[in-house]
Amino acid sequence: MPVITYRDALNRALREEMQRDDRVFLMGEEVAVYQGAYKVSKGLLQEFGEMRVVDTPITELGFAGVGVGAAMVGLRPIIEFMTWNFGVLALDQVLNSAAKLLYMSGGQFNIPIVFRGPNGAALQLSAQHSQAFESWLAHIPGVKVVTPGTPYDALGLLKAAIRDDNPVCFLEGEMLYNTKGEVPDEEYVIPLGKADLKREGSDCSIITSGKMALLAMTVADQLAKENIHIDVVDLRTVRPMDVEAIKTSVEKTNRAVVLEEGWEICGIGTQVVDYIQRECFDSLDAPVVRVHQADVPMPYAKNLERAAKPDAAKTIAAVKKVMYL
Amino acid sequence: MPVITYRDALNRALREEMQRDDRVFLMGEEVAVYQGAYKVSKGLLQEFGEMRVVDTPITELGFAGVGVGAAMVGLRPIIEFMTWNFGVLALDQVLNSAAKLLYMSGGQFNIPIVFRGPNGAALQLSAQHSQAFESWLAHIPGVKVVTPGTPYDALGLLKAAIRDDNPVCFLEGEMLYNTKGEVPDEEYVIPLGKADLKREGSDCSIITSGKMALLAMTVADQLAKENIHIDVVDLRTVRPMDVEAIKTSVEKTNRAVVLEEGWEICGIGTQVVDYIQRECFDSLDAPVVRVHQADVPMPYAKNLERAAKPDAAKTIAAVKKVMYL
Amino acid sequence: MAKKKPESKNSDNSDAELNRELLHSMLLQRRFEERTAEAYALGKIGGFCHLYIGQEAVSTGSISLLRPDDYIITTYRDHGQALARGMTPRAVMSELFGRVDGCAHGKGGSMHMFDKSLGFLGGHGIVGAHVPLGTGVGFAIKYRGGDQVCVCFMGESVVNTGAFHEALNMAGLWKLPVVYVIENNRYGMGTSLERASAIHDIYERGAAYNMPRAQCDGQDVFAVRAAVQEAIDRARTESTPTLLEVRTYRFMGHSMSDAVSGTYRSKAELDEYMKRDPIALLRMHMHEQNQLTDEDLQKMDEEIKAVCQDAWDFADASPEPPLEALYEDVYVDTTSDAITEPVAAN
Amino acid sequence: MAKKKPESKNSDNSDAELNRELLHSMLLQRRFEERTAEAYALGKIGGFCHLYIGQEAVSTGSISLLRPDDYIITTYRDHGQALARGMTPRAVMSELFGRVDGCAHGKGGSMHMFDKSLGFLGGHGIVGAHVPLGTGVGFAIKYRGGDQVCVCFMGESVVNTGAFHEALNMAGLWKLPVVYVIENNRYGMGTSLERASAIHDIYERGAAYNMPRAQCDGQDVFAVRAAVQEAIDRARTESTPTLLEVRTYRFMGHSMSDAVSGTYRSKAELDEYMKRDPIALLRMHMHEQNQLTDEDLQKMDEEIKAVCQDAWDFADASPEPPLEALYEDVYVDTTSDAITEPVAAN
Ligand SMILES: Cc1ncc(C[n+]2csc(CCOP(=O)(O)OP(=O)(O)O)c2C)c(N)n1
Ligand SMILES: Cc1ncc(C[n+]2csc(CCOP(=O)(O)OP(=O)(O)O)c2C)c(N)n1
Ligand SMILES: [Mg+2]
Ligand SMILES: [Mg+2]
Repeated sequence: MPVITYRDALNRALREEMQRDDRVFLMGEEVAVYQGAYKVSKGLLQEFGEMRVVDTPITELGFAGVGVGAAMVGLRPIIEFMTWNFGVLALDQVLNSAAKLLYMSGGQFNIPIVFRGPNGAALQLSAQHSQAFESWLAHIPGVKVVTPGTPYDALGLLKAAIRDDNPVCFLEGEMLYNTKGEVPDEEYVIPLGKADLKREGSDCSIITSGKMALLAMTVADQLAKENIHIDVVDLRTVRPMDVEAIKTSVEKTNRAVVLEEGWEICGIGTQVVDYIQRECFDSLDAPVVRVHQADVPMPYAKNLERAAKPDAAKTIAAVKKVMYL
Repeated sequence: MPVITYRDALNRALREEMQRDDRVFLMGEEVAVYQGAYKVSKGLLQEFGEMRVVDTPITELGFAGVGVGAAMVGLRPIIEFMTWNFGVLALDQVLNSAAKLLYMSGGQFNIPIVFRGPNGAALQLSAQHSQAFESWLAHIPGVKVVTPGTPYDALGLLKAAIRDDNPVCFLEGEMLYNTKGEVPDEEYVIPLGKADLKREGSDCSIITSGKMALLAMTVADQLAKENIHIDVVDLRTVRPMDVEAIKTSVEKTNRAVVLEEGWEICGIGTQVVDYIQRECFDSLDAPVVRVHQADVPMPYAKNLERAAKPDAAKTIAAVKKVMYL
Repeated sequence: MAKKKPESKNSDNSDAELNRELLHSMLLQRRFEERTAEAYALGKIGGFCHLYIGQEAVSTGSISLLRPDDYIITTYRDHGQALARGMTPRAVMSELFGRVDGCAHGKGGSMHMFDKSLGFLGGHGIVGAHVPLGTGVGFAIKYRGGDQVCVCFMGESVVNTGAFHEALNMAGLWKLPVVYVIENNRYGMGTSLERASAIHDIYERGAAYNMPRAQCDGQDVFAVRAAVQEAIDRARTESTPTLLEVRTYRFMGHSMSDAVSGTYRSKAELDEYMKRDPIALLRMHMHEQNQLTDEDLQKMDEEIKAVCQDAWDFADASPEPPLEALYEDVYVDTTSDAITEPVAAN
Repeated sequence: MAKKKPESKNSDNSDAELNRELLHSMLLQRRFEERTAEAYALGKIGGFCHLYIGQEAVSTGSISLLRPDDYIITTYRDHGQALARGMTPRAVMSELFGRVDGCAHGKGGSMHMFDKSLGFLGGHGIVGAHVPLGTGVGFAIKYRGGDQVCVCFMGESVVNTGAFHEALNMAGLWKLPVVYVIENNRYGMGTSLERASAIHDIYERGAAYNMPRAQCDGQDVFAVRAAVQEAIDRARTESTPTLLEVRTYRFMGHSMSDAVSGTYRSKAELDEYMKRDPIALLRMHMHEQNQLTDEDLQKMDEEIKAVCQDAWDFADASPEPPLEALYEDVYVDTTSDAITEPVAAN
């Protein structure tokens, strides 16, 4: 199978969906002339013109709302936040407009919109540019929240998100854009809400998603050498969450580590824990252990940043803890 | 002891703290001439003048930032959001300025600010005006999050919040302003981060906070008639959360219901569940059951709204479920 | 950015038939909301409820100029515009009563009236938030190459919000066919314009966005029509937005829980403004022009009152939404597989 | 809203001693950032790093007029202003290197320089967000009845953000002593002013907030000083804000990962603007006035280079922050009990 980058996978998804449906357009800061702050939209302006690939002023709240308005009357906007850190300025439009309009209007106005952009920390970007927003977004009924970890997932899930008739928040990993993976040339779409078992093993489950799935696979590979076999459940979509997949895995392994990029308190992992204790109470041999960012704003200094982030050592320690090793 | 309303308790806290420290001022929409949208600031303009009780234009993001800026150079602002539903527009200033400036500046700029206002649903205010924000706010390292349920707690906690040298998000209950309770005439301050055991019982714990504490007490009173005795742990502060109090209670009762006002997914209750399964794994006789708002935007129609909200019947059912009754 | 003088036939005030329609529209809103207040007092309506009484010339004047395929978007103070656009009193009253026959099947309530078939895009509760939405509607019109317009109504407090500013800059930059109608009723809740905005001729904010702008009398339905027509023409033919400040006044409190006068405005001020009741002004004009006899008026009023009574009765009889509805309309149930063929935008 | 003509002695360009100081300040920023670029390339600095090269007349011109008790707040493009305010090259470079001797002990990095003792309030990374903060500083000054001013620097893209609009309306309404300095370097990342703002003379946005406003040449340090002095006087003596548009240009890419020219601006355009290097202009002026010999200049430059080398060496030797620091500075450890006595604001 051809190997391409996560960036190119996203680019291909955008291109194919824009070719397929001319109600689809891309709007955001630097998406057109500059070809995207992270070059995800490379070539799209040239192919689709400036009405469908639209550079905006720095007005996240404004252009998110422009997207919702356009969606109300039949277009299918893709709104790029240069990063989700800036998307926080637009949360009112995600929460109070996109997510609620269908309900408030008694079913009249569905909002087929995708809000997308990089989420979470990159390298030494410091406190204001390093945040992971999945738990905030997943809290909102009315949106779906997607967190692809590999090029294959990125392509298939972005296409599904664009075709979905509901608002979808699509969280990419800034550190993932250059990562590579196998992606078939044929068209495919990955349904939202389905987890993917990225490694099979019967000793312990690691439930995770997004960029952290890569870490989980590394950890699984490392632990395999110690003869510890990990079931890596990559949720891929954190809302709706694939509870069946979590249940199946934990009932098999009886032990779970929940691995997430963001902060501890009310992080996305707490919801996974809640599902596990609720659905697998009797199967659990140990309390679930969570691995997450240190509960502090992200520091700039390299050593502190490293210490703040989830990593293989912390994840391995968590696995060993739940296995009482 | 004198009995006063929750509103008057808050008003007294504001007045006493403004008398005590003239760096403290109140700013927000309709706080001055109109005496507060919910009359919490009644009389303060008259007593303290328009420099200390400041009406703003409708600019939540702007005046929240004005508060943070004033706090950077030594004032102690109290920023009122008419409701936290509008505070969502100001989240960037709460998250990226108030919460992070101390860290980003290497300890130089602490931000002694209180963001306060009603949180959660009232009656038939519909989707955009009925939201509970505790889990979003509690996610943020660098802020404290306080949710008083009674006049006594409201007064003592608001004074503590104003005196705290860190940013504090103070979530009041719109439906609570008219509720009454005993409040001593003497001055007192309730330390942030300490739960209050509002009822004692050994059959089951209800862990809750804010407005829901009242519901939990009603439920406890009702169940007492059936000879079921509930330990009601009112967290009062959800960040930092009093894990010791949760642990003590659940180790006593071996069963827990977590009751919260807001939405299910990544709601504040998930964090409680995580603490319980982590700290009390071996004491638990049943999975923790959560009671929360239906996972939908709040509907307007009276019957639907009633069905959406947590109530006594749902809470009692949850208690019976964890007790296998 | 030049301001053209009004000249279109729509500012004409001599067309008896048209004037009857305008009067009817305004009177319907008035009578309907009088009943709304009554129903609210009886507890048949809950939550926040913001009456439009006193501002009817703005809704009627503006909306009377629109085509069926144009769009309207507005704030929580939306009953008047909904009725002016042709939503039935039954549908609006049932929504207020929280019943299944309401325009949003009881899920929206007073602040959230919607009717997709009429291009009525709501009823929005977060001050300022619908201005980007209206701007996005303008974007969609231009994207499709259509000649529709979107009229975006708002209170004067909205001009201080960030959302307004961000949206108007884009509308000015991209030349979108949107008419921004500021209903300047002088107060945002208890705060007068002068205490909230650094400038008081707020239509001048348009200059910051290179946007044509004007100010007009909002109690005179003809003045509203003249100003709005100009703006609509500019939007339809030149795809150019306009910022229009319509000077009006609300005769009631901010919402049902707010006293009509006292704290922030005096009884004397209110009385003064009430002398320019938009309905009375139109009625007087029609009398002068011999377009309306007292009997005509009485008949019209009675018919309207009957319609409002019918709306009340209908709403009262309409069932509450079924409990299953609680979980409906959170998501639409279309999976990616449902779309298999390319679709064209135009 | 009248614009006064510059007349203060600070627009005087004949004071040799002052001119040397200005030149020194600008040259220090230039040399320091040249080393910054070098260190970045070597991986000694990480994350986003935005150089100020080409804009030094703005920082130096403005900050040279401030009192020690005045305040400064700015964006992520903050090295120049930090140095101009007197932060030591050692403290700034150590911060860039993420070391414990940095002005934020390595926790902030390039975008977040802070020094409380200098009234230097940071270094903020969310575009627009620091404008309300600067406005709040103005509020605090007025609250205390002081005569300080706050200078709030920003890029020209900021004028399109909601935060800017909300803040400036309050500053205009409440008459706060803030000088808003727009460093209009013509691009926000890859987007030119003309593609982002509906108007191009952006100081005119001040009209929407009843705010005195002006435009000046940002490559000429004397022009900057003249315009800023006027604004400072107005803030200090009349507690009135000013919106000042300073026309400048950045000679480097937006950040270290952006090419200097190519995608969004041509090499030719860049070359044209680089002819007006603010340092060269001042140097030429001083030469003409016989205030600076080539030897003087060379000596100054060598001293500055030595200072920058020292900063580098110092930063390189400074330890990484201890790991315990990870959990410090999230909260200050003051409980409510710590305060027991009333405290006065003045
Ligand atoms: C962002 C936000 N802040 C505050 C409110 C509360 N609120 C509702 S209406 C209103 C006043 C709006 O005044 P204006 O725009 O003049 O409209 P009017 O009510 O006069 O029609 C306020 C403050 C809100 N709904 N949204
Ligand atoms: C709210 C927000 N949106 C987007 C960004 C990403 N971003 C960082 S700098 C920048 C351009 C700012 O341009 P300008 O204000 O002109 O300042 P300059 O960089 O030219 O100094 C952008 C878009 C951000 N930091 N914050
Ligand atoms: Mg108004
Ligand atoms: Mg710029």
